[in-house]
Amino acid sequence: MSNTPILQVENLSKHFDVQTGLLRREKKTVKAVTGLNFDINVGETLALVGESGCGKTTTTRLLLRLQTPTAGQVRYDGEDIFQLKGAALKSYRSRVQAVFQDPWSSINPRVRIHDFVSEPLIVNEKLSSSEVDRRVHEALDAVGMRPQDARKFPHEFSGGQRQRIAIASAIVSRPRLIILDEPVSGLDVSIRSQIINLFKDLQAEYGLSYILVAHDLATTRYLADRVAVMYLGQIIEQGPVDDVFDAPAHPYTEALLSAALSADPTEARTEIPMNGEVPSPLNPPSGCAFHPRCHRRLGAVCDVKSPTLQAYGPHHSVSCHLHDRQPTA
Amino acid sequence: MTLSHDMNDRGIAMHNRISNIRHAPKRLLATALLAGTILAAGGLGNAAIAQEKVVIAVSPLGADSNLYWTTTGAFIFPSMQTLVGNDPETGGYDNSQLAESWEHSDGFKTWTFKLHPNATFNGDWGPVTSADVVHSFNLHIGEDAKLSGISRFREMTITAVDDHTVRFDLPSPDPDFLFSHAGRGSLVIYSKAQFDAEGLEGYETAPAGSGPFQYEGREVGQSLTFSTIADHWSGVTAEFDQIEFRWVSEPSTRFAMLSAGEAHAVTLPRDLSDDAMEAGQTVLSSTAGAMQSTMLFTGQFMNPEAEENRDARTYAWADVRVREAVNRALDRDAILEVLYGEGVQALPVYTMDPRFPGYSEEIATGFDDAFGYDPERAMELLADAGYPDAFDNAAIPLVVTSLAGNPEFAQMAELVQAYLDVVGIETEMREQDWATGNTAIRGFTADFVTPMRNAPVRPSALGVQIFFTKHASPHLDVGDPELNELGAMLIDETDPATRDQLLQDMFTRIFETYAHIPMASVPASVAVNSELVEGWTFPGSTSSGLSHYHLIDLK
Amino acid sequence: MTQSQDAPLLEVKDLRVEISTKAGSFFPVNGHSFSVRSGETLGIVGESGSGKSMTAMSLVRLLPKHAARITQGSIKLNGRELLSLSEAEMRKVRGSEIAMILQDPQTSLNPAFTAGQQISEALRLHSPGPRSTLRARAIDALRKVKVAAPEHRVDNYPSELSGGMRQRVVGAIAISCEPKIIIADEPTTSLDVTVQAQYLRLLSELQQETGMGIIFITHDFGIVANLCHKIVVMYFGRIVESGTVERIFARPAHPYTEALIGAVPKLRGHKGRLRTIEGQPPIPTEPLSGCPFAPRCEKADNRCFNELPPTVDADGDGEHLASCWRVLEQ
Amino acid sequence: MLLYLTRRIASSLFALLVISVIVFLLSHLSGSPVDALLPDDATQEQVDSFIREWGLDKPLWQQYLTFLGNALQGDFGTSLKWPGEDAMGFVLDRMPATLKLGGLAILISVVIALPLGIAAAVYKGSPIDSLAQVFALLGQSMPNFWLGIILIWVFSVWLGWLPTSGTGTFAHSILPAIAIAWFQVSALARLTRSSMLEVLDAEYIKLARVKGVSETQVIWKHALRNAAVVPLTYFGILAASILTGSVVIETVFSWPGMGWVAIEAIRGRDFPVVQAVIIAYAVIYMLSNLVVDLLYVVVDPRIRHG
Amino acid sequence: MAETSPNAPIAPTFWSKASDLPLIPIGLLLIVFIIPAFFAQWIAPHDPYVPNLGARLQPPVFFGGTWEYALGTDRLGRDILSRILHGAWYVLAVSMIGIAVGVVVGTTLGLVAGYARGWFDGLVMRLVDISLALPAMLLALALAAAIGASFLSVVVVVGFALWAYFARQVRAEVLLLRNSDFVARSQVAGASHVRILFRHILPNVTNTVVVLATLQVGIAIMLDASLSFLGIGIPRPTPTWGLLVSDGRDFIATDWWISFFPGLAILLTVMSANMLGDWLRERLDPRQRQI
Repeated sequence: MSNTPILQVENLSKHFDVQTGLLRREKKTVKAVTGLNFDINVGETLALVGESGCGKTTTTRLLLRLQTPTAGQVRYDGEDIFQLKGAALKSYRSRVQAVFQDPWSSINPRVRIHDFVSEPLIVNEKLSSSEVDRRVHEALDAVGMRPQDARKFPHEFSGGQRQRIAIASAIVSRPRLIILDEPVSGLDVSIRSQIINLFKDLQAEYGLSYILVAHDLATTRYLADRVAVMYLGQIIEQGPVDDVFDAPAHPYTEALLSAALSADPTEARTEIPMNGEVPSPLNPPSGCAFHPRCHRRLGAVCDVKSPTLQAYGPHHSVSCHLHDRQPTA
Repeated sequence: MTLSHDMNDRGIAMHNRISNIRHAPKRLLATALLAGTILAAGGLGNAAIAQEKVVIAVSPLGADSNLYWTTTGAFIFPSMQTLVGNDPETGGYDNSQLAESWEHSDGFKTWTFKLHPNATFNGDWGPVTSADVVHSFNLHIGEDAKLSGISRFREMTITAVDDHTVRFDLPSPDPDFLFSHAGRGSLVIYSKAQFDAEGLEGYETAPAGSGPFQYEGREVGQSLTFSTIADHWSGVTAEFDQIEFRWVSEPSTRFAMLSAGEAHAVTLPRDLSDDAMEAGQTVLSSTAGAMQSTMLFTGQFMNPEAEENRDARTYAWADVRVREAVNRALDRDAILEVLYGEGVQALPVYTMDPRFPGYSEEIATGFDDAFGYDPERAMELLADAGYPDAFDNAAIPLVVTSLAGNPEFAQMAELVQAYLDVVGIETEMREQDWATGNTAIRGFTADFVTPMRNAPVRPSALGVQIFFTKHASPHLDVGDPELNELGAMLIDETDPATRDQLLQDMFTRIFETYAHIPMASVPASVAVNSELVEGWTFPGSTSSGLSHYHLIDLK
Repeated sequence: MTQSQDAPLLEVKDLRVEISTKAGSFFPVNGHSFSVRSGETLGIVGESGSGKSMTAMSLVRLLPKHAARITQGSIKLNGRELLSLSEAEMRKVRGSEIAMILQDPQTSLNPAFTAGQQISEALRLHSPGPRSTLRARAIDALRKVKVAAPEHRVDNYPSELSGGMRQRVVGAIAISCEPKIIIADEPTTSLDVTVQAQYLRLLSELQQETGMGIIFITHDFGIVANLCHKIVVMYFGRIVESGTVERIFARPAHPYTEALIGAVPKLRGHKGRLRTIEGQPPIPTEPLSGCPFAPRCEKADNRCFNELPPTVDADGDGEHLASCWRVLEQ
Repeated sequence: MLLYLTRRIASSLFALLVISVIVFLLSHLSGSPVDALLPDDATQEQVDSFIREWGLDKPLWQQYLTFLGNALQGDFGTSLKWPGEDAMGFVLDRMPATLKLGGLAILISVVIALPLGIAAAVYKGSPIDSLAQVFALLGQSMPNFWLGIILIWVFSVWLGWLPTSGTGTFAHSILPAIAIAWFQVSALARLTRSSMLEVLDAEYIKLARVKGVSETQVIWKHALRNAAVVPLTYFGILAASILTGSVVIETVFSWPGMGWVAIEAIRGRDFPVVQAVIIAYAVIYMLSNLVVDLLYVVVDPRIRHG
Repeated sequence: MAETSPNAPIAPTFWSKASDLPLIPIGLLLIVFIIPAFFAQWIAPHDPYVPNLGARLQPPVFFGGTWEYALGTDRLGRDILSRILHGAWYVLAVSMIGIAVGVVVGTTLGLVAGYARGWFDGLVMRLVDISLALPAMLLALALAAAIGASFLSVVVVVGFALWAYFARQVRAEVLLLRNSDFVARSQVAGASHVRILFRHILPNVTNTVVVLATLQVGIAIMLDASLSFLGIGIPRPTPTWGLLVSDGRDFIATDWWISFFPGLAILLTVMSANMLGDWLRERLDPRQRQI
């Protein structure tokens, strides 16, 4: 694992204006994500975990430049991606790719596999058609599909095969970073393990970096090197996956892990009960956003003051008043 | 003249001012409640009709008003009267209406009418006097008048000589003046007393007339009802209590009404008349020819120097050989049999009629020789003229006016096209409504062959001027200097024999130059329910063909 | 885990469902036998298309009309044969004796009616009462599934509720008539882990209170391991292995079960390469001889391809059955 | 909700404005009213004064503004064909007849189409379904004037049950309403069927059955409530179709409603009435769509609370 | 977990496809519509335009007529069968061109409106409202009165009457599609708006458009017939079916065959087109619900 970041996210925020009320007169702001800071290094996998509505998806859409941020920057090779134009943008587009959750909806049913897989090449690079063919075959081969599959249409494949095809399209332009948005949660157990293995193999072979968005913690543990736990649009804990999973610092991470069911009947499980549900991002709680559900609530400080992300261990940071006075190691 | 109105004349005018408007919002609200209201509106109606009410279904007419002068003059209410009447048997003028007698000066410029002394208005509006005639005359030349033939009225003056005598002074001789009192666009006599008491609103609500029927009311767009007057001043009385006119535009619906016994009499296209007869109904024809039918070449095509429509010289029919070929190519007997069936008569020259001056026996007997079906002759003529190569505009547009609701016009055009096709004359159908056609004619850009009706049959002198010279209608003339010259002489000529000769000369000129495509003289016909109606004598002297309703003879 | 020892609440024997399509007919449920006791949770595990849901629907006799029908077998609830009941009688069973929780809380509530209306509808059908009582009982049911402020929620439309809340409402509908058996068809798939955990805990608590039997249909081994007492593993319309959770996780007898368990990522322990199962399940309408898993089985031999394996007692005590030639050999 | 309504009304008004431009321009594309309304032997003075009177000599945009200004006050001028009649008043006067016919047609459509569509969906693939489909297809493939004439012959002439044409009693409206409704029945039945099929596949229908709800209740309570949304969407189009249908059918049955006015006015080049009638049609359409929008809210709580 | 995805039709084998073909409507369409449209001049027994006044109003064979005029003759003695056969071409042309106008205009506007949203979307939807609010029949009347009835005016009216349906439907689909994962994926890949619209979204609405177009055949033919009824259809002597039915309507009670057989031709064609449309709809897009 190299320490050169390929993507640096600085203070990234995205807020949406929503009109509510009887006459839609009241304007409210949904803070989808606020003040995100993280890096992704070459060959590394960073996982974003959290419940639905925590801002994972918005983050990926920002990184993919499908949306523009309210504030903050995303630097790719030192340049803010939201300022990229022309050739530089094309370069970013072909170097950063994505794989989505639903293998049924992420492939255009009307397009042949060849055309689907080759699209990132066609729109970003000027290659001869034979070169494109070669690259498509190479990519299909890498994901375990046959070259003759390129002539077929998506409906001729099963879900697992479609996900392989989606991955082929993501790697065809030889990207450096792939954003994996719940890439296995729509797959059957036996297929899921194949795809997880495939991701690991591709990473090893091409030195890819991944940003993984997942709600399945076990999958995250298998794929990720580092993990960022998000709650209501903010990162509340970040660190190496084993550290975080073995010794979660934030009560939310703790509760999240305790809720996950292990596929081992012998393993003892102590579930930490969380009160209620995730609050609406329209009306986020004051102070620490997690305080109404927190089982380790300290008192008034949690209700009033929002904690900041601070170092907790080596490469491990957390945003919680519990650890306010702890010295940085 | 009247391209528009003649084409559109199959029915009767109507109008309603009854206070529907006031109730509209309330009714709107009520109907918005839809279903409930509708269901509450009434049980199943009784389809059978009361015996004492005669129902006549005809197609709707152009303008629709109780104020006759604001319409084009196609329908005179049976409650209203004019000065002069028509004899039901012959169609000739008689004194069955308000004038007991009339006379004219030698030069046909002064006409004096004596009213029936006992004539009275219905509904207690008093006797009919010359004051009523003057009053009505003034209404007829008013700003809102849209009557056909209005310009003739506007040029004359009227004087009430005494209570029962009126005199008209005309700027130019008019031997056919009676037509203005017993034909299209006649002077209809309204009650001055009613006007003085109620104003126009009185007319709009219930115009008092002097006819054998009294205005009862109307449903706009649907019907118009009159009741019979038991002791009419003229002594005529219908044998039924009421008469209702129903406006029904679909012929098949009218046929259905007749068959279902909902209507005593309906007007039908020719083919449906046949069907009605087959189904056991009776078809009654007018006693005299009610309508002349033709196809006219438009444009001032007979004058190569014409300034008005320079394009006319390039029309194929500017060549007399083409015109003759067109006429020769048509098998009139076959066409007329299809279009009009029985009772139809050959028409050598459109607007020429045995009832009126100018009729030429010579032309009539020579018609077959000159216009008889002879496709070989037609083709020779065309070859001689170098048709079609020698013509820039070889194709002849044939106008069809389905929109105006003249079913036989479409067929006429289709048949003519088929016959012309046989001899090699190119045609194209042009679906064009009469207003568009009229605009073209008025603008001297008319470039088509159009079907035309003359109904009721006008006096020849009037008709020939309207359709062939520039004097009565400056647009529809054929552009022939000779015809225009003859027409100019006719205007001032008062000697009957000379007039007759001038007219004969004009008809001969039209005939010899093949200036149009004459078709037929046709009686008006009406289908009656044979179980309800015994007979009905009417002369076919009005635009709609129907009149003399008091003569309907029920079973 | 409480496990009652009396006679089975629900006993299914040799159940077979046939589906007819234009391409041919096949058996998505093929010779199923299993039983559920009161207070017991049976997990039915399998991948997509293995026939799990079809099994669930056949238990309440709500198979798609025309296309599918039960051709043989027996379903006994408390000793009463369900397959011989009339449709009207069966309707009384549904909801009151056997309830169901469906997969997707987004779509399994009728958007046109409030939560309360949908709960009280079930109540009214099986134990009618005046409107006010029904409402009170609906609120009760919501309280039982731990919905906060049930007296407000009862008047909410599904669109006004969160996913977890909706699934609780579905749960409330299911338990409102105090059924003996609840069939839960992947009820937590679309829920967040935390919500899922709460929901499963709720189900366990309700089970302990009422002693109902639960049939839990899932593909998630985490749920099976934590919630179920017994498991039935399905592959291609057949039960390939059944037994207690402990035994199956400890010593899977069928290669398919073994591979499946190996393919699941774990939360603890070694993070090596996951096991995979290569290939695809067979096409249902195509003729097949031998073990349906044979083409994907690492241990298959000639006999596996040619002869359908019998169901054998893997541990010799009748508590662990598997359908595999290799088990027979051992 | 209120905002939603305001916006709907605003956009309808905009639509009406555009329609008014179209209507105005169309009238001025065609032959001059001079030729339609003045006698053929009218003098030039008459023609000139007519042109002045009707403002035909002014530039087009000025004519339009005058037209719009008057139209906003409900003044579309005086009818040319029905002398003395206020154009809009005349049209409004005919409106109840059309609404009555349209209302009955809608009622017939709904009363026949809904059960038919539901039956076809519930018994999909059965003879009932086939029958409903054939019935629906028949309706969609028969020109309505043809159907109208056939109805007249069968029910009025041969059977003698109902009057052939005209207005008066409720009986008069039955045949024309059926002739208009027939096409709608088929369209609505097909729509109901497909929407019902979709709803019947939904999970909540499954859940209702699992609850032990009887099939009748499942269909009429659970399914229909949701399936009704789609046919409701169609109501706007239904209104438009019924208006369009009434143009032809009113002619066949001599029903003096707006359709009849429209045809007579266009044939007679009665521009004020033509303009009034088209605007009136458009307003009815917009209003019916607004009503549909409101009905939505009643049927679908998602919108009420969304 | 989705056991089967709605987007995933089971790949049909050749035979299941072939046996599924709706042979009856296709056959009917061919016999009544397509073959006559292209080959009328060879298969029609008589000239459709030339009157034969000696053979007026002949009844059809089996109803007292002869095989010479199998479906009877009209008032001018023209062979009904030949007129129907020749009319097919015009009906085909009007419905196809009219629908093509509707498809091109409607699809383009719907596509751009749904994708671009914003003011353009608002404008297009208002235009749709306007188009639906103006009864096509009235517009046709006004148009015919204004510029005369012609083949062109009929096509314009048919196109005008239909485009809004396409625009509405296409827009609705595009709204869904533009948020789909595969569009997001193309955006990630860097595809331009034009490429996304035409390579990705357009192919996915073609099913809808095709199905809708098939179902609109009926509406187009009906409209043509109604226009002929009002006398503003394609001008004579062109024997469009609408004109034939319209011309024969007076004789339904007596010489019924004049309008019955053209009516039957319309009925069979529209019915077949609708059946084909239904089949396509079930085949191509089970979710689509359109009239």
